[in-house]
Amino acid sequence: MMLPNAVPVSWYLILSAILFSMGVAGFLIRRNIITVFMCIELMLNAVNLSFVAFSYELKKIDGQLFTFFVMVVAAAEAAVGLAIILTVFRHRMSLEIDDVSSLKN
Amino acid sequence: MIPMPNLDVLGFLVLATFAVLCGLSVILQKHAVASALSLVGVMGSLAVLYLMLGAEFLAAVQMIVYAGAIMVLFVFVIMLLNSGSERPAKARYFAYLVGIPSLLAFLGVISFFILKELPNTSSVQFGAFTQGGPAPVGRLLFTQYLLPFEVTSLLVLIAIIGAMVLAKKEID
Amino acid sequence: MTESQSLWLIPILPLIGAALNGLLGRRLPKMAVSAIAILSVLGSFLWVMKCLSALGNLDTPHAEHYFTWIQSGALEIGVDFMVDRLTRIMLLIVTGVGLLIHIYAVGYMDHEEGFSRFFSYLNLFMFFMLTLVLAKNFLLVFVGWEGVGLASYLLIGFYLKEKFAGDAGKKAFIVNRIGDFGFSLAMFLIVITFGSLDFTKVFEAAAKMPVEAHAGILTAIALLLFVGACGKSAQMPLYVWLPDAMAGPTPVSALIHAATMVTAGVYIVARASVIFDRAPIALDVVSYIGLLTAVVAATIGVTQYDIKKVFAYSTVSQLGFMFMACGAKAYSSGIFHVATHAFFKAVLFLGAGSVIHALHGEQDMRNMGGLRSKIPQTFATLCFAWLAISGVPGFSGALSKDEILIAVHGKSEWMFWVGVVTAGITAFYVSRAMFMTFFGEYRGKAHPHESPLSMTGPLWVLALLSAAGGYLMRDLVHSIGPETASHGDHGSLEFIIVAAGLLGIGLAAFMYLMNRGLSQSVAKALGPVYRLVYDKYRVDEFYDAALVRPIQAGSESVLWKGLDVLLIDGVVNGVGRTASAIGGILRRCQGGHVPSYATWIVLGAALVLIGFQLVGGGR
Amino acid sequence: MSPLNLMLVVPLIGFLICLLTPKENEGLARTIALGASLLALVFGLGMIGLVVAMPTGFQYQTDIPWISTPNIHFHVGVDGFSLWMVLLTALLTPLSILASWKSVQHRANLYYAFILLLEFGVLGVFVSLDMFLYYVFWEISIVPVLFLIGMWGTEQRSAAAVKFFLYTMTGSVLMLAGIIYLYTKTNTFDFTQLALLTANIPHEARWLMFLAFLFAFSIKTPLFPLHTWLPDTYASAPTPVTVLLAGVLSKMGTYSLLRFCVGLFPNEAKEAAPWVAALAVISIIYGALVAIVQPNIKRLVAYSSISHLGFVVLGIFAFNRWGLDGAVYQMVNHGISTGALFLLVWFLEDRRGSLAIADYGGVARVAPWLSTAFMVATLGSIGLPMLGNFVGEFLILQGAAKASFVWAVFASVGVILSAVYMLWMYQRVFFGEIAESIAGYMPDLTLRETAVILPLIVLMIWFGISTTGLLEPISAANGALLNLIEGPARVAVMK
Amino acid sequence: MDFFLVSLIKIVVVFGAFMTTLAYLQWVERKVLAHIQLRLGPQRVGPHGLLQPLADVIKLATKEGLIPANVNTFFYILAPFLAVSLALISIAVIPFGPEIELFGVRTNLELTSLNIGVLLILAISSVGVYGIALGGWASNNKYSLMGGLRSSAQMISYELPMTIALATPLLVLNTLDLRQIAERQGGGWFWNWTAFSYPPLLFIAFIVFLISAFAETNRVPFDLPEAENELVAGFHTEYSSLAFAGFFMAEYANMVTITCVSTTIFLGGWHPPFPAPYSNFVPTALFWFFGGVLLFHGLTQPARRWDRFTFPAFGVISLGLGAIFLLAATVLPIIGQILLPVFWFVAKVGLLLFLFIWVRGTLPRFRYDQLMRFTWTFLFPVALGCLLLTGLGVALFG
Repeated sequence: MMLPNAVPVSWYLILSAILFSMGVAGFLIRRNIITVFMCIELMLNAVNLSFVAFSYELKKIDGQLFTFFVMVVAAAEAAVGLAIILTVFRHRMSLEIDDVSSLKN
Repeated sequence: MIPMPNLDVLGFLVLATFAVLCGLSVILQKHAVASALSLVGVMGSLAVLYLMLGAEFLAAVQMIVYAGAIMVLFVFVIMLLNSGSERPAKARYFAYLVGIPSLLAFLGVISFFILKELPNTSSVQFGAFTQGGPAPVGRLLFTQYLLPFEVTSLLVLIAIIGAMVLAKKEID
Repeated sequence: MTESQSLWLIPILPLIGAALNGLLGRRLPKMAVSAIAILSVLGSFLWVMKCLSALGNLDTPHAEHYFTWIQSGALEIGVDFMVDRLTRIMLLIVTGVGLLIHIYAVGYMDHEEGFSRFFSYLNLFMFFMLTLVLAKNFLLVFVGWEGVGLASYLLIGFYLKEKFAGDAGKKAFIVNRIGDFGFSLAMFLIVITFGSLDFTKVFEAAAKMPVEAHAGILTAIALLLFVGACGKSAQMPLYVWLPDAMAGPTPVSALIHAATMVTAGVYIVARASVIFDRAPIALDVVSYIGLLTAVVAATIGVTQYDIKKVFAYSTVSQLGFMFMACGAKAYSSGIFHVATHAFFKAVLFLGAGSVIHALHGEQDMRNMGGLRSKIPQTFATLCFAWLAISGVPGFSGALSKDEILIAVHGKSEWMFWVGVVTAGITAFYVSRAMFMTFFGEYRGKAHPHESPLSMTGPLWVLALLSAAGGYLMRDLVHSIGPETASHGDHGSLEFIIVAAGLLGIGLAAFMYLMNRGLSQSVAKALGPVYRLVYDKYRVDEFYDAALVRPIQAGSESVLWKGLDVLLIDGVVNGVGRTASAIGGILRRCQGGHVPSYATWIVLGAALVLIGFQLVGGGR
Repeated sequence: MSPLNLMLVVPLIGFLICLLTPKENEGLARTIALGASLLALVFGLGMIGLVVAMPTGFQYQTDIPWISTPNIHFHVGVDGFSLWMVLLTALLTPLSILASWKSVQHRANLYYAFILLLEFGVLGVFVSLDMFLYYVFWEISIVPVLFLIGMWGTEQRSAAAVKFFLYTMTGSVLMLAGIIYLYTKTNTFDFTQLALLTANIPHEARWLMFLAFLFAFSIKTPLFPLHTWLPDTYASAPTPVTVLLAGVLSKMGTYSLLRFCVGLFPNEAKEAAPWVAALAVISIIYGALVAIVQPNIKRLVAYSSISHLGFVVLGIFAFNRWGLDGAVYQMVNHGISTGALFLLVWFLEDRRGSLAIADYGGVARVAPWLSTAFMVATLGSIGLPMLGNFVGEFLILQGAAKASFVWAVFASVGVILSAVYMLWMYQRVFFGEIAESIAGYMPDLTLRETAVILPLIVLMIWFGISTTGLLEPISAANGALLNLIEGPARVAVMK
Repeated sequence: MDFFLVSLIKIVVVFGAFMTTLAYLQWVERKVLAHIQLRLGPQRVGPHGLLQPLADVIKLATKEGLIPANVNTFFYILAPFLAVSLALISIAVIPFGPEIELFGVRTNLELTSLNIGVLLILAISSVGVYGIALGGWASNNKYSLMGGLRSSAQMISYELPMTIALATPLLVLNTLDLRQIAERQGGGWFWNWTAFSYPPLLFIAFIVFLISAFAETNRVPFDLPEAENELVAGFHTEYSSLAFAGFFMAEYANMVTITCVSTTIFLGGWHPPFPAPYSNFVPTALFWFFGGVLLFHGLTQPARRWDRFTFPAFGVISLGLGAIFLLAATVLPIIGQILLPVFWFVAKVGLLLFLFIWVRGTLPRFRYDQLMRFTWTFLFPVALGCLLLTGLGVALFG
């Protein structure tokens, strides 16, 4: 197997894109609210990776700080989101995203 | 003599493969706990990738906050609700027929973009970039990014209160 | 410039009285209330006397400036008072007659609910009326002008529980407002033309302008002022409120709707004589309207049975005479008639009030009769006024009426003759009222009793004045204005006028003393004409049908429910409905399913990226 | 801090405190609200001296950069025009709070908090000298009204609230567009600079901005075809809030018309004047005619407001000293007289629980002082001399007559009609037989109510007789405006 | 190649020592508990039951690994592995002694030197919950599930005061590198240790850390996840055989790790409590003292028959150890540089471990709500207060 001598940053970016797309795909096809939520986290992680990769590329740590903020906000989001899911579950006894469609009307 | 594989390359490939596999597992596993653990796997491999990219502090934070707090919360909630596997899906033609192809197109185009627009990115070597330690990050955080930092703390506070209010059982 | 006379005290004293009675009156005894009311007007009267004596013969007007009221740009309007010879007459009439009527009212209102409120309003009226006559600019006149309207509104509607009284008050105010509309437009034109509202400045400037042969700015001002005068002085076509205004207590009718307020129109025409003189077309209009009003009101007066209505139409008619005088440029004659009319009409109303008082509120003359012996003092005083209004020589009414008709003769022959006939009719219907009330036998049920001294006293004073007042005031009045033809020899004309009056009395005596049934048969013979006149020419009904109802119905069904609710709200809601209809179509894309939204987002993102690439990507 | 800033801050702090008070304890919230609003009034009164001495320029200015890109400042100040609007707001708010004293039980702390927020927003609108800041305050003032109507309103409150909101938002969106457009052309939001800079904007752009502003303010005022939100809103809002709506919020429209439409685009305003004046005249007559047939006291007064505000607009677009002076003077006095009227209507409503004229009758004999106060307010509203409105109406009509006599003629018809509807209503409510339903339920004014209504009546009489104290600074400010419009400074820039 | 070789040696040594420690820690615990309860504890296998751990291992390894019906097999098996491997990772960054030079190779007495060691430990400890939670959930047993839930909630909750208490000394030490942390506390008396600087702030932080550590390791009085009278055995109810051993080991490994961390961060790491020349002889003195006591005791007052032989044997070993340390302190510095720091380190860790056991023998268990209230309303604020005050102190005097 021929391995390259070094990994360019763009590979990291592509990895990020792949992970992001997988997150989106999960969002599209999954039906459990919690899983869908986790897919969002996956997307955030993918984006974080690209931030860090760019930080490396540019040799500036601002990108890492953005990642840091993303993480903190994700934590907040998870807390609130899970609380909402709990409430939803309490009211509907279901975690199926198809059952939660009050927006329809 | 077997040529010593470049650890940077090998590490990346292994971790990337692991991350992608875990990612696939996240979206394909029937059970939420499996997805959650797979997600932890993604996060772990990403944490190591961060290390390779010189973001030590972030790697640790990734583990502490993401894997150690957020995902534990997820697992906790999944267990609390004790939800079983997903029901067999109703046919979601729209999402499958439109969404997935669009997504693939999106991925293709963006990869193309990355390769086309960034042809000469620097190669990643472990230890080549050392500004990701706690000290530089902290310094920047408390000087240039102080306001966002404080705002974020406020956001977190609000989120805590919001989560408590939401999750509290209605007394009456 | 003479020294200050503190003219402001004249209106302020009644205002203080009004405030005291209005704020505290309910807690004060009646004695104190009447004392406050009468003393304030008495003080005002005495102050007028003092000022007038100090001011001498007023060769130049005496003016006082107190403070700037409104200043905007070049327009400065002060609170300025002025006394000239015209004001002098008005002051005397207003305070003098006002004082007497206040005294009278103490007796008349003795048993009424709202005693203090009544005197508060009455004093308030005095304040505004005195402001009106003392004012040195149009806007201040307007203050008094609206103010007396307000007082009139309040007093007409004084009997709160009577719906009719409230209606009448409202009607008076609104009709007056139509007049005020003219007045205020006139003011705007004056400001635009002369840049000021001050009498001195305006009239000085106006005096320099030529007489307008065709309608011009002065004509417009004059006509608009006259519209105001019509409203206030109850001229055609705005006279309809005055008969209704009789719903108020009788002293009010006497003071406001006979002696003082209604003559404000004449006052303002006389005041603005400089302008009217230069607007002959306006003068003609004034004459015609005056004449028409005199005739119409007189004819209506003939048919009425309500004693106060008769006198009310008589007032309208007499006001018509005053305007005829003004139309003939005989302003001083008009004012002269204002003065004499104030006396005798006050007596008529107060006497009528005394009769009503005696009969416990009965106003229909068909239920009276033979009261001559039962309330002799009232009868006696009323006789003075009767003779005065009928134009019997020796009484003041004759003096002023003669002057007017002679002046009219100088303007137009046919108007003179119509005027004479009207004077005859006047004599006729007043006599009719007298005969129906005091002669014959009593037809009512109540037990008449003579009124107290507080009522008869003022009656006697006014009765004497209606006899002699004309002679006392003739010179004062004639000092006002330009010399009129009245001083010439008009023996034959005077004879005709007196004869007409006597003829009227005689005819009335014939119909109501000698042949009782004759009036009925005449009425029957005239048939529909009589009905028409009896119904006051159905003017009220006409207004109701032509103005009030269309406006109401139009406002309600066309403007409000049609335009507002249907059209504008319809358009607004239609926009809303259109939006929601479009939304309804777009809604199909919004299944409420999060994944489908996500699909849209992904599709969009892919399309954007691809488009970006196609367009040229990045660089 | 200047008194102006303090005045702005006090209601805001009061708002926050009120929000935090427990909702069971309505006494605490209302005391705080009353205290805060009175404090604001005190600060407002403290500014009179300096502003009256120098009415033409902006006093008590504060100019702090807020957002750097785009260049938005916290720039506030008062001149001889806005001061009176500010004081009117500061006066009516405590009265409104005092009027709702015992009647608001449900979520009282929120109620009072919203009233204070409303005061904050309105004050901000009147003192902002930065267009963007002005817009922000404008929006702030809308939100509490929405809630006040939606939560404590009467008949069909949510529909009315939505209607109000949609109308006003339509206007403010256009306004925002205008403001942004203005910024793109001049690169500043600062009013004091804009007044000179607008002359450099291309003609068509100026027209567009002018129309956007005109439309927004016409809705707020409101002017004839855009007025239908007003009766619904006024009728549905809790009456003490209606006091503020009619007394103060409508002034936001007229104030802005004068300050921004005319102040920034004088040429366009002049060209458009006949059309706007025509609409104003239609408003006057239309409002009056519809008021005549209203069966509901509040709606009647609401329509009368349309009519009266038509006068103000007419005065503004008469484009001369008299008209402008009268318009501003009328704004103040209309605030007072309409405020007084709605307060009195509220007292009636509070007793009888109804607003239908037919439910009343003979009140004058049961409650003489209430009737007297109502009479004074009524007379003020119909423009009786010696009460404040007369002076304003007179000057407006005088100005209108100078601009075009026909306007004055038609507008004067409105004066007649005002007497018709007001007196008719007064007569039906206060005269006649005592309606059975009110015989036992109509106590006379209480001490608190007297304290609410007396200041307004005193002010009505005061401004009717002693006008110079108020009129001189207004006139001076308007003179400055007219100078700015026609004077050398602008002409120089235009070259 | 040196690097790899040295690392390999270190891994073998450390891993061996660590595993032995774990095995014997359990023996020690049983012994100590027994004596606290006036029993003798394991006695049968080997002298004083010294071979008991070996017997246990053999027993557990030969037992049948039961997998209950309807469980998620993958996770069921994954859970103990996860638990134990995560518990073992942390030890890699703990420094046992200073940098030494042996046979010309300079190396640190630790497996790996990481400049963010503290963060790594935090990271590992924060994911440590997965093993238990997963095991509880995968067992398909409601007791297990309850145990797993409790444990995740408890560990998330106590992680906060623990992290904050851990951050407090970092303010003073100004580094995240565990080696530097240890080095900066040395060279003097014990009051140079972090636990004793800024008195009493950091001592409070130390106590808070210890309490949280108890909770983090699910030890009494915080052993709610395995509370036997409520949940049978909590999350490992269904486990047996090696899987059970995994959980068991994980618990003790965590204990050791966390005591190592506290020693390093709060108690000066490998540094003796007073300066070097004298402290070098302390181990010898101690060993000789204990050796003497054992000898004397075993010979004169043997409690049982075998004690006559075993106690003197232990005494001789102890005397020998003392001699080795004497040699190391005097003539063989090449050994001394390793042995002496390790001795102090192990001594401190041992004391702390003894504390763990002691507490287990003494305190009753919390109720669940008390547990939660305790951390959120007491521990967390106290830790926060310590952090803030220390920060203030550092800002003012540091």
